Amino acid sequence: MVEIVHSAAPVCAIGVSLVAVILMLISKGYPNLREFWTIGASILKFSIVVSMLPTILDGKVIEYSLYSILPGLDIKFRVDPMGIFFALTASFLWIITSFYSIGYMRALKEHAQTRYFSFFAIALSATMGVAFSANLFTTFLFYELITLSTFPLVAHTETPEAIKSSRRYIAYLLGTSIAFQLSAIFLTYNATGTLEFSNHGILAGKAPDMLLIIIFILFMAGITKAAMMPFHSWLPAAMVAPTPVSALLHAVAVVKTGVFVLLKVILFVFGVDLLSKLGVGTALAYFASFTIIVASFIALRQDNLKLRLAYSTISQLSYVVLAVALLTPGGITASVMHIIIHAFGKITLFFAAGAIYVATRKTNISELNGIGKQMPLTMAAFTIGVLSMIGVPPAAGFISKWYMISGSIEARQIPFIIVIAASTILNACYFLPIVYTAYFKRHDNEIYNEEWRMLNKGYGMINLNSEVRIKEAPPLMVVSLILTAIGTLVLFFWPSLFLELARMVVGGVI
Amino acid sequence: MIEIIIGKYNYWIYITLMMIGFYAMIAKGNLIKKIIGMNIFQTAVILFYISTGKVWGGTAPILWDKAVIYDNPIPHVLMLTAIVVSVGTTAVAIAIVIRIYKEYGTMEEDAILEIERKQAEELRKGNTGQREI
Amino acid sequence: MNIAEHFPALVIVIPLLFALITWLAGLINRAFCWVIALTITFLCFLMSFSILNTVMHTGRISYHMGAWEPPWGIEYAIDYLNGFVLVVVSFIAFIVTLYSRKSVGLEIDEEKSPAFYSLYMLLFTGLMGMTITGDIFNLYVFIEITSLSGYALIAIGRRRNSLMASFNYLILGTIAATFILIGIGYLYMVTGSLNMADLREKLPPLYHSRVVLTAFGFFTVGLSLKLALFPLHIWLPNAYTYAPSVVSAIMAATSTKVGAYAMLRILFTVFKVEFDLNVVPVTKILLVLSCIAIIAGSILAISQTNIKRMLAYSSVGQIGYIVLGTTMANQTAMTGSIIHILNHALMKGTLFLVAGCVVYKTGIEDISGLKGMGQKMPFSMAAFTVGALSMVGVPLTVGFISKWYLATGALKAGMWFILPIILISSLLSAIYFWRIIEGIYFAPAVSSQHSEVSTYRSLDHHNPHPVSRSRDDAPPGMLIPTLILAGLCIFFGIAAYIPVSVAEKAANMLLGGT
Amino acid sequence: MKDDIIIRVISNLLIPFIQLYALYVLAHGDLGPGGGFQGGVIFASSIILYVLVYGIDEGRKRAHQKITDVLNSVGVMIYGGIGVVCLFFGGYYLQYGKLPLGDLKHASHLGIYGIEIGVEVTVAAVMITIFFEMAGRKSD
Amino acid sequence: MFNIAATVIVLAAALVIYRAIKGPRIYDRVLAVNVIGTKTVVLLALIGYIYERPHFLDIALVYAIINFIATIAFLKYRQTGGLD
Amino acid sequence: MSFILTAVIMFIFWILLSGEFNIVLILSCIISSLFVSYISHDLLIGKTDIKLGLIRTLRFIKYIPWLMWQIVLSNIDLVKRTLHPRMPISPTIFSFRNELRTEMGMVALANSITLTPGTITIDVNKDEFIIHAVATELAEGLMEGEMQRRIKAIEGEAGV
Amino acid sequence: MDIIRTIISGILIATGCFLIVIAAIGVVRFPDFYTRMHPAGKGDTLGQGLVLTGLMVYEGFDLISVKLLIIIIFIFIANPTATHALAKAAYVAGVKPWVKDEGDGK
Amino acid sequence: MIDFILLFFLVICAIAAIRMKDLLSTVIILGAYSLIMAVVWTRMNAVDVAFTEASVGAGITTVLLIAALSRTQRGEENGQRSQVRVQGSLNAHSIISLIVVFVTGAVLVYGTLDMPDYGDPNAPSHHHVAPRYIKEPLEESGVINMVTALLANYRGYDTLGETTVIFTSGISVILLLRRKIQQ
Repeated sequence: MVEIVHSAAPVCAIGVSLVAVILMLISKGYPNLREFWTIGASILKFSIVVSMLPTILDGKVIEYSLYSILPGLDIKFRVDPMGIFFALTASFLWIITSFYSIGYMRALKEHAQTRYFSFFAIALSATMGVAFSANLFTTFLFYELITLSTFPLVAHTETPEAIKSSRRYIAYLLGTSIAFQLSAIFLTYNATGTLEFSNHGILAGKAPDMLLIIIFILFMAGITKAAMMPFHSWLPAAMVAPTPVSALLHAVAVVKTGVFVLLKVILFVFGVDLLSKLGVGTALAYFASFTIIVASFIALRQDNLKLRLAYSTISQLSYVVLAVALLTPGGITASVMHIIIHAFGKITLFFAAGAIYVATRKTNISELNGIGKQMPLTMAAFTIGVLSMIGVPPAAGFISKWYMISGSIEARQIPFIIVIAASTILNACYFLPIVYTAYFKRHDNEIYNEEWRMLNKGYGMINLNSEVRIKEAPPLMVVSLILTAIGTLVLFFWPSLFLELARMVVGGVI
Repeated sequence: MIEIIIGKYNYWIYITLMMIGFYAMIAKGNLIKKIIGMNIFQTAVILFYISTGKVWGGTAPILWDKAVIYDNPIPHVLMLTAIVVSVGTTAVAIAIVIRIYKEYGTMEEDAILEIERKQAEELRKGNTGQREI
Repeated sequence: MNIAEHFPALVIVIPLLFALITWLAGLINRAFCWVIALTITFLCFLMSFSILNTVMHTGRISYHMGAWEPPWGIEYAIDYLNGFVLVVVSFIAFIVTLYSRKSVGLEIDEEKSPAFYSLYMLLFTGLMGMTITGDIFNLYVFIEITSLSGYALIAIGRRRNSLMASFNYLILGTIAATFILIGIGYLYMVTGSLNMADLREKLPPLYHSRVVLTAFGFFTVGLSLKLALFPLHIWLPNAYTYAPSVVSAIMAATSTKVGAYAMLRILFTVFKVEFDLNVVPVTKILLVLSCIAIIAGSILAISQTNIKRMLAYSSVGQIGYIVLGTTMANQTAMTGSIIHILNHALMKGTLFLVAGCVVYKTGIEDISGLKGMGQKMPFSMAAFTVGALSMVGVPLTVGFISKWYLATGALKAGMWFILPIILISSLLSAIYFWRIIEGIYFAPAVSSQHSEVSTYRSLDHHNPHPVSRSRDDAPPGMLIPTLILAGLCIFFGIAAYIPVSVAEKAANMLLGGT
Repeated sequence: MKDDIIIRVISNLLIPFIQLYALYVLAHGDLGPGGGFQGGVIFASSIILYVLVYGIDEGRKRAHQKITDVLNSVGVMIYGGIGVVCLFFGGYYLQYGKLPLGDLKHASHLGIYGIEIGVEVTVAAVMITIFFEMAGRKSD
Repeated sequence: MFNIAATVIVLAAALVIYRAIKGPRIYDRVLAVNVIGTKTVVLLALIGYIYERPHFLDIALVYAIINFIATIAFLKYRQTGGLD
Repeated sequence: MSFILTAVIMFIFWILLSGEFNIVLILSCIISSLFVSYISHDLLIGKTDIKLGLIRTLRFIKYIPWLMWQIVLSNIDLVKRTLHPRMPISPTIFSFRNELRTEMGMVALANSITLTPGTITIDVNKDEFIIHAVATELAEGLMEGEMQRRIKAIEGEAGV
Repeated sequence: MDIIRTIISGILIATGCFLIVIAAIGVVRFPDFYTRMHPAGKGDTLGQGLVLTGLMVYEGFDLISVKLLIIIIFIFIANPTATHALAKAAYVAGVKPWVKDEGDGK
Repeated sequence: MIDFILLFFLVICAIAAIRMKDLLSTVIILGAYSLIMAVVWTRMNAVDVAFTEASVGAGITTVLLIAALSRTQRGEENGQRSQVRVQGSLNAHSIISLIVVFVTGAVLVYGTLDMPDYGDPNAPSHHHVAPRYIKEPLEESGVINMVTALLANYRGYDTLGETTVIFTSGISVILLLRRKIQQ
């Protein structure tokens, strides 16, 4: 039995950004102070998370029971390897995203920035909550909180299109989680009498197989944040959000929470043994494969950069699901690793997309001719991200692909190797053209100038005579995207910390 | 069978009365008619109650030297209350009807519903019209 | 005399007497009315709290009116269930009274305010009386007091539609009350008793008597009419829509709840659980009806354009929840049902109070008119959001607690199909509330699009200008009660053990436990 | 209607008797049929008769709106008040036996009499009020 | 004796009810109801004697005193169109 | 004066109705009588001279037997007409001059007319009586005016 | 003595009942509203009077018969008044009396 | 015999009352209904109830209804125009109502089958609490009218409620109809 340490640190980690929200609201009129709180909170949070790391690495688990609403409905936190893994990723990326956001928001002079940063902070808090949750109820609670707090972010621009998309966003996320996830939770509670996560699952032997399968399906359908195929369409729709939000949604908070919860359900509610006995793991894996391939094909057809990234995300998330569905040590390692690796890679890509937008107001790939020369740093980072996505060394993506393949072999499931291979090729097909366009195509200056003028009319920056030079985006943005790109590389060369954590996860559940 | 009829026929008459009133309450379009139906309905129920208090050979429940059997006084008491309630309800109903007549100029449910429907339609038109502007 | 011993009587008599005094005081100075109403509702809240406290310590209280022991005289029997409902009713009434001053000042002619407050107090008295009494005929009397005052209060809505709404309510309410009266008569005929506890003892041998069955049927139909269970809900939407805001709020929050309480009383105190389960399939019928009510209420709510009407239809659905919990006859679901009495009172109270605030400030009643209101009335709209989330059943709000109990109760009873129904209705309520919330926060204010007809005609002078986005929230007198209720929506969603501890005992008692 | 001599004279003649009969019914509620409610209604009918004959304005002079308004609630207050008084004397609510009016029998009797008065006052006042409000002019 | 008398009166009332329902004018109806009212007074007195309980006379007295109010109200309504 | 008289009449009326005597009832009786005469003493007695009123009442009592006899006659007449297969009626409306001076007298006459053979008072005003008679000959009988004479006699010479 | 009283009261009640029945027949049989008022106004009043007098005789002299007397008096006062009220209502409303031939109704 | 005829009258009057087009006639017939009802109650020895019905029926209800008519309109609208237009829906409505009414009536009749017969002295209702009310009113309440004793003493609280109902209706009417409080 693992040693349990009681500490309020997880609550602090969650609470710190909530406190920050209050401070932000108070200092509404002072943007600098407000952003100081944002940054401060994110750094503080990260340091709290890091402070917990040694304990976890010692093989201990931190637990904290915050409050019990009713018997069975506890708000309880537990920091285990997987949780700290996710928390580390999220809190680290929050720091960077905060910097990036500040740059982005200021550059575009967006409205309602206080609201933006507040909900941003709440969303992060909720993500931490999910990461540290010790039972299904706490998970569900924070899961809903993420949904609700990201809604204002998605609808941020308040244009009709944004409203429409955010409506779809909320409908999918809230709807499925109420309809399916909640009912799965009810059924689980009814079958087991508890909602606590346990390393070997809580459902084993508690209910007839048929019911278990139903519960499993309900969970899978309920956790739509993982953007599995029939419930994926909220994700492209949510692309109307400002780019930092997209980054947050796609790389960190929302979708990762989705797959994270999925992992937790698979590993800690059902347990590896039960799932392999039921045989639903393979079914899920096939399902994920389907999503991977189809989403990749759709991504191929997108011209809008963010949309292409979005479909790529759908496909990449399914890697995580596929990997864990193999139910082998390699697969689980791969899926855990892929969470962080994809996070870094995808956030780099989104940051780059945002930087391009801020600098040029362009959103379509076909317009990016020759941008690599004007924005060298951005595009360099972008390329690193792309490599990671495809799985080419020295980018981190390679590691997860490696483990995935080894997991498939362990499970003796050759079809999935083919799927991974095929998808790698597809990845390459839809990402490399962007890089190619950026570096090797010349852009048409006249058209470009014309557009530039029109685009800037509203901003009072009309400069007809001089040739408009495209500069890099504001330094805050560039710095952050470079940081994440470097992170991707670092992960490839020094992945030991995370591999250690992943191994602990595997050791716990198998 | 015969005993049943002899023993219960008066209950059935009360029920008939109740149902006449009930019918008037739900089927008649005229509001005053509804009120009258309500009165009939309530009185019939009261009648039913009173009859449950009857005892063969009993006399009115007021102490009397010559009496041995009295009727059961409880239903009487309950029904005094019920009558009072019925009067109160009737009064309020009439007051509402008077107001309705003042506002709508009619007491026919159909006509009132028609007016309300038209009003709602105008409202909708007005709303959409303004929204287009 | 030990005053606390007489609280059960005083908790009814004091509001009753002060309803009269309100009227008299109103003849002298109209400002007294509100003060009296406020003081008395608060006093009643304290008293009912003390009663509940006593019940929790000593068990069932039985107060004998006129010192006549139960089967002979009228008994006030307070156990966990009605102690709980008493507190709920008196608290909501207190909050609504606190709120009422401004709102009534706007919506009711000033010279009518004494009569209004007097009737309001009588409504309150009636509700408390219905809750506290242990005598089945006394229940009827209080039902009538409640109904009569309710009819008049609804009828004085500003729009003339309120009159017809009130008249329909009167007709259906009278049918309901008369049905209940018939039920009482049938039961009395074969038992000779009017006391609920006594009836409970005397009825079991007669469970298969056709008289008892008929009586039971009439009780069920009558009470269903009163509490607006689905096919019999037709009076409710109009009544709540056109009544003055304060009246909508108090009636939506308490009146149907007390109806539901009366239903529980009849189903589980006068009759025993065995009767409901084995003798007549009433639980099954109610189960089906409440399921339909939950779904239909939500669907109908979606198609509404008037805020209050939407809330009213949503009430129809929520009443379905309360009834649903009772029909499964297990403790968890019953707890859910009882706790939902409180929870729905809080949520609906909040929502109706916000609707009142909006009417007060802008005269808007249309949902589309709420656009951009988040800027203008941030606090009211925050309360609305809390209420709405609670209705949807988001965790940490009271709505979730009810759903949790109902759903787990349903699963315990092996009724799987309840689960989708609960969740679908949550989804539907998410749809109709989200529509509004989105409009409130993420849509630009629509400039004065509400036509004259859609607002209170006489309010036009009040705010003829387009809705501006500058902050202009309801006055504190209205805002504070609204926020209190909204806060409680969250508080009891977190500190759920407080009401649940009572509700569980009550449920246990209803199901025949000790 | 004032110009109809027969009805006016006969009504003048009957009204006092009706009123007295109303009070008689009240007082004899314990001995025979009748009581506060019936008495109240009969009393109200006398005023109604008066209004029918002399018109509503004359009627108001005899039954001032202020007075009926006050009496509306005074009656119930007498009733409820007696109950409260019972509390003060250590009894339960409406336990007349505890009133300091002699032995149980007399105390109860007087208590009952008291509440009947309350009922009569309210009923009479309310019925008169209702009639006045309803018989008001059409043009109002 | 009283029983027979009461039955006879009730049968007489049947005739009057015929008139009350048949009409043809509203006046006929009022007249008929008035007649029924006076018959009721007698009937109540007789029932009192059938049951040997003279208390019933009080009810008869009520009718005797106030039964004509409705008629006067009717007259007033027909004459002035209102009751004020 | 009228107050006391009304109270006394009321007192008597109560005693006649009640027939029960105990402290509570007597007290109620007195209070009720006073109350009734307080609120409506002007209705019953009005401003008439009490002494004259008393005399008239006595005279009226003397008049009653005659009236009774007339009523009986009228009923016999009525029975005849009702049961006669051909219904020998010839309704008519007519009026005659009002020679009475007191309202009380007019009312007495009007009601007497209503109760006596075949005639019904439709309306009375200061000038005339409007009468409906079931048969013309009855109308003529009434026109002879015996009844009015008798009522006039009750009113007395000094009628106000 | 009692027997005589009973017989007298029996006769009175029988006569009264007879008159009441006649009145009822009259109400049904007479051709128009005004004529119908005659049986209603007279036959009924006297019929009632007789029945109640019969009861008085049966009762003997005590307070109850005083009450009966009071009832009789009230009936004799109220009934013609009601009849008059009704007649007037009809007259004011312009109800035409039924006339046998082209009679001479004024 | 008398009872049966009287009940028969009641049914006839009730039907006539709701069948008549002329509202004033309806009101008048309702008066007759109330008169007969009072007699029926007297026959059932319910003196107090009959008394109440007598005073209410003769003194209040009819007058109030006439007042209502004087403030509104007298006839039930039966113009061909509206009749034709709503014919279809009206019929459907009445048929549904009839079904509801018949079902309700059938249930009630079903209930009566197990009831004690009319006037059965062995009916349970006469043996549970009633004997005390019959035996003790003089000792416990000092009155000889059991109904009054029960009304004002044993169930005095109901009567308080009843009076409150009256007060409520009074205030309601004031609230609804009073235009202006006279100074």
